[in-house]
Amino acid sequence: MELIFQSLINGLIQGGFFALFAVGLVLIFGVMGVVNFAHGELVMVGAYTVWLLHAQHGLSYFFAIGVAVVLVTLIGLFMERFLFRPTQNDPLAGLICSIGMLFILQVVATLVGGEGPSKQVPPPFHGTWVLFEYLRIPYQRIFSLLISFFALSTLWYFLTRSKLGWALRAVSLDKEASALQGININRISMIAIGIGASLAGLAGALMAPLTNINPHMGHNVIITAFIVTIVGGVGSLSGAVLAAFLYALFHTFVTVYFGGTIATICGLVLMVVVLIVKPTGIMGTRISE
Amino acid sequence: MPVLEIKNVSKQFGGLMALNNISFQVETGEIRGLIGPNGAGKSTMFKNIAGFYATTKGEIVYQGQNISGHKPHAIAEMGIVRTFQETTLFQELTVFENVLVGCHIQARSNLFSAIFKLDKPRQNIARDQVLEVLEFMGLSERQEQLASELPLGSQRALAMSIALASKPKLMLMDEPFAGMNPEETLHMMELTRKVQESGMTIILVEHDMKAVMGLCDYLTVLNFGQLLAEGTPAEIRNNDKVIEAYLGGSK
Amino acid sequence: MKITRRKLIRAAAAGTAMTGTLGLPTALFAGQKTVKLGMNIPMTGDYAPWGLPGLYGCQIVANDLNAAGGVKIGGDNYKIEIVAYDHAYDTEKAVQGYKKLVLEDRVKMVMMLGGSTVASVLPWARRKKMLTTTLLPSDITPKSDYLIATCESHPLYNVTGVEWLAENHPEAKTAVIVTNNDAEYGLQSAATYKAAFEVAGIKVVDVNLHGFDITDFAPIVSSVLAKKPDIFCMATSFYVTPLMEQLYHQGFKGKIISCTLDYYNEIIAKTSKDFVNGTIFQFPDFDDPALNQAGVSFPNPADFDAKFRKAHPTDWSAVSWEYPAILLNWLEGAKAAGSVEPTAVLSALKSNKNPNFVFGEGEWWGKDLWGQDNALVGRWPVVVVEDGKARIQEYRSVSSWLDRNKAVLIRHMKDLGLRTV
Amino acid sequence: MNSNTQKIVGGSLLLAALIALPHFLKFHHQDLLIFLTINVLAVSSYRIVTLTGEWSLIHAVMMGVGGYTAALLFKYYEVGMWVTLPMAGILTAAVAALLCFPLFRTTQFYFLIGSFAAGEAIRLIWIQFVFPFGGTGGLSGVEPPMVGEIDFMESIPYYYLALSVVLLCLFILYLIENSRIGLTLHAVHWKAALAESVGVDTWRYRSLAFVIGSFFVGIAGALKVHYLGTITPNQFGVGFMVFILIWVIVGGYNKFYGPILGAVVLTLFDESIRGFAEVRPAIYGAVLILSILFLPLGLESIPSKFKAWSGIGKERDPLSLTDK
Repeated sequence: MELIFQSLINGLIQGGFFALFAVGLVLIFGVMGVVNFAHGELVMVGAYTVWLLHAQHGLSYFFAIGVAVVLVTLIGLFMERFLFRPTQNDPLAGLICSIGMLFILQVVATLVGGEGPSKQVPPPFHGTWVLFEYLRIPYQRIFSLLISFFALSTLWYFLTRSKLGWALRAVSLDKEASALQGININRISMIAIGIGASLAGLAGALMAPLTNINPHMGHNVIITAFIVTIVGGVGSLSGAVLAAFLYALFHTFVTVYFGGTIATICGLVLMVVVLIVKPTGIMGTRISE
Repeated sequence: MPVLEIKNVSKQFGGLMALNNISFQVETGEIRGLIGPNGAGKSTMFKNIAGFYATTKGEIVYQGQNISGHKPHAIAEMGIVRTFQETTLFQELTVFENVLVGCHIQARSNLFSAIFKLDKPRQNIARDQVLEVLEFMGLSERQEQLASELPLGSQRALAMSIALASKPKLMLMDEPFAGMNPEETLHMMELTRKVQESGMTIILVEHDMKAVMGLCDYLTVLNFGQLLAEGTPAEIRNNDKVIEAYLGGSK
Repeated sequence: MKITRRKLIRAAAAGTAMTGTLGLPTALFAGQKTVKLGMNIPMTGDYAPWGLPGLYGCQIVANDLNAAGGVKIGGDNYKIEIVAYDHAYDTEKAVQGYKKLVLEDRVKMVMMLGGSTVASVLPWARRKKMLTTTLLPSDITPKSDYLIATCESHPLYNVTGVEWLAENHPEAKTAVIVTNNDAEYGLQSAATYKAAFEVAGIKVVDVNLHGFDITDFAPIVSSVLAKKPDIFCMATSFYVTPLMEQLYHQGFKGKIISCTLDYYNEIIAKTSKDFVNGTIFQFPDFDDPALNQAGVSFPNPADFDAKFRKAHPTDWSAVSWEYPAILLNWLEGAKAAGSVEPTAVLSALKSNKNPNFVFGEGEWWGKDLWGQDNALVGRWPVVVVEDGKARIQEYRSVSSWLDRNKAVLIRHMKDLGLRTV
Repeated sequence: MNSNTQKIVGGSLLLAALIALPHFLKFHHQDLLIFLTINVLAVSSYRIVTLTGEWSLIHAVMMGVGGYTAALLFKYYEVGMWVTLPMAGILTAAVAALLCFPLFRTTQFYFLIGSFAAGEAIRLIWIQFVFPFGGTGGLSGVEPPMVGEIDFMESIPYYYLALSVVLLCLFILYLIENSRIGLTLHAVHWKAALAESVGVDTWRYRSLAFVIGSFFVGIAGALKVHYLGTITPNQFGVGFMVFILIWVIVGGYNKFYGPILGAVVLTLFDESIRGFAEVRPAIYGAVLILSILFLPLGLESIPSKFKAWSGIGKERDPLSLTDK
């Protein structure tokens, strides 16, 4: 029983991270039609920034988070302007460019951090909130969960309540019709990747004190993000958030009872099944060609 | 005996009824025009017949066999072939190769014979057939040109050649005259008639009323997914309901 | 620091010889011969932490030996040259690197990390009669005549920690084991721990084998702690830090035992000194006074430790001294053989029934488990963190444990599907 | 001059060069040559999959399926390379055929992601099930054959063996591409709906291309494992898949020899920047991006670009069906 509660909490916290980076991936794909393979590396850059500024140079954790978000956003904007925009008529070219970017970001991380072991960031929030003897949540995780909720609600508010958010959703539904209505597609693409990248940077910054930081950490992130995206529905942001939490809980429980690799295999198989049975995902409505 | 019978066919997209309980028959050897204002459901009807859409309700009976729900390639094998609304060709291939692809049903081969070239006799027959079709459609001189380099009129002729190469019994032509100048239209009408004379049944969707009236033996008029009227061009021209629909629809 | 390191890698990867003679007049070495020793190791990628620090360590040892005028082998004076090839833990590159070192650079020994990269060069070791070393004795097969494991007895040394734990904390009766599920590192270690616990009368209540795709250890730790164990055992060296962190957060109060506790200062920073204190593992710091005891064959460990940390402040790990220890073993064999030729060195090493092991006298072992007595085992230190510093508690004999309990070990190896003879 | 004679002379010269090549190389470069030869088969077989316009991300894993098949057959049934080689192809093709049912219900982006997921799942199965796949450490002890006096463990004999197998496979792939089937595959790529309207079963042809590609990459996997002696799941991960993609795209995927050109040039390039150790992937990444942005048709398009620029005249490579 305690184990179930503890796993529930663990799953929810994971879900927050999953949602942060999956939403970004969905947004970028929805608006620009590009599968950003370097999305995991954006998370990695966020984590490295916190390691470098906070753990190595002793700057404030909050300041480091801010820099991570800004830096990753800038990288995202760079990718949009110089990689995805010139190749916008060929989704495959965009994907390949993002793979190229992935290599470059990994090497930059290696150069910054060296070839040594995985980097560690001491948690800024020490201590654990003990509910019962076997139900404990480290303050660091509570902080991360709160921030992810806050970021996701802000995004939701922006998308549903602002004119720009409306335009963004319009573009992801129908690019051509939106262009005809006078929406500046390039500007919307910039905003989409800006939001997507900043969320990825935030996810990385929040994960930094909780995980092994190394140049290759993006690999697991992107697999998770793909699964969440497909299960949630490629065009659907709310689907992605829902799928992120569901998948996190699923993965946590399968990990507890059957082991981590089995959990990932199950996730991948689940994804293939969803692709076949309902390619639009659990919440998606768009009909694929 | 009718070659094609549409029996109470309906097609629904979400809440929208694109075709509502439509029935008509097409006789062997005729040129049938399928007309109606924008959004009447003509193209949807075509896609249903050719298997690109699955019918929601009703039957499409071809030569006595219900074909609704079959895949497009299976329907093509039975002898129904369609051309596309916009010029749809293999732009990257030459005229000759385009038509060669059209011979798929007769000339396809399996892996083994493809590797060991056992299908050579069959491929040679296909080649001859391609030359024949090109000759027939007046494209012989252009056979080495890339499809994308052809003028519009020849591109339409090529689209028809691809369809012809599969030796269909029934050809569905989706707006074959769209965007053509009067001269090209006339040439295309001639070709269409020539194809009909070779024993083919043709159904065409077209907006160019002049061409439709001049070419078709019989017309079926759709409006808002409903069957509005049927008759010879002369009858349709004087049908009040049709006139009203056209005036109301397109002003 | 970073720049020098990068230059080093570049130089090493380009196959440039790196010797300790830099800055010394070459005339001093007139008439001196050079013996090349190869390192075919990962210097980039995920596995670099198990290769690169070893290269640094060997360079320090070779520099010292060369600076002292070289080494005398069979009447000749040799200087030692380390030639390194980066295989990035890729089997294709490992084969290429091996051939380059053996056939082109003409090295007299190839030091490797272990696992699949060693397996892929074994046929060539046999064919070219090339002395090859590994840090994983489990790479030894009945046919691997030229492969020896003279330093790290992974995972056999784990038994000493468990023995010590059982003697000093008899109240701890149950244990859980967590490790990554690979046959090269994790499973070997898990089987050894299971055997050691069984012999010590400690009940293993859960074994959790996880993959390399884990990003969050919270669920794993929750699931094993639900069994309420007295001992938490980490048989892996890959994920010690995040596991320790989770143990800390989930309030584990029992004993912790692990193969390695590399970079334990970072773990203390993530948790607390009090929490890490008392953790039992197997790899001493080399400034540990207990290493100056009689019997330890590594020359002047404290000096080595200081030199290493000065040149590479953040890179000290278990392998920092293991590759150098192998180099020193080789030197002993070469001196005994009076030759640097691989076969001569090998037979000199093997014919010595009790050669010097890094922590004292050792014996050749392995036939019962892997088919050949090509692993050197001896006594091994039990290390415990005291007041935030790793300190050797005592040395215990791996060989005597094996003499008594090898049947148990073999059974547990078989249980986990591992190769035995 | 007769173009056929030209082809024969050119081909013979190339063959002679390929045969002579290893004798001029250092030992470890001979190994590189063997791996390159095998990788050429990997990219060429990938090309046939992409002919229908579907980019799969499972090709590297399919190579692993071939490799594991050969290794398992060798280890557990003690059959030699002459059996494992064709069996690797057949079994990989069979696995591919099974995967067609789910995967080809999707196209484009969905297929890309679906194939990626299926591939990762297979790879994780190799990792998870230590018996029989050996886990992360994989399998070892697979040997090349001995034929009389010829010892295929040595690089040069094995190179000739691999070269013969690869050339034979390339020849078959070339025949397929230039047959009726190849034409249909092109047609499916360019206008699937039009192809369907004249009776082409696009699902069947997409699957066919995938199965053929998998067959040949399975053989490539077996060739690799017999030379290396070991096989691990990580050899066939996303990393290697990305390399295949890079080779194909940088080489150019519009012509048969484009991917081969890409593999050869980039392997040479990679070896030449070995000295840069850890920054190598970044150089690779930059080359990839630059080639997408400035040379979208790949290296193979350089000659025709040059010709167009120098005014020799426009050139198009006609499908050989119209040659006669």
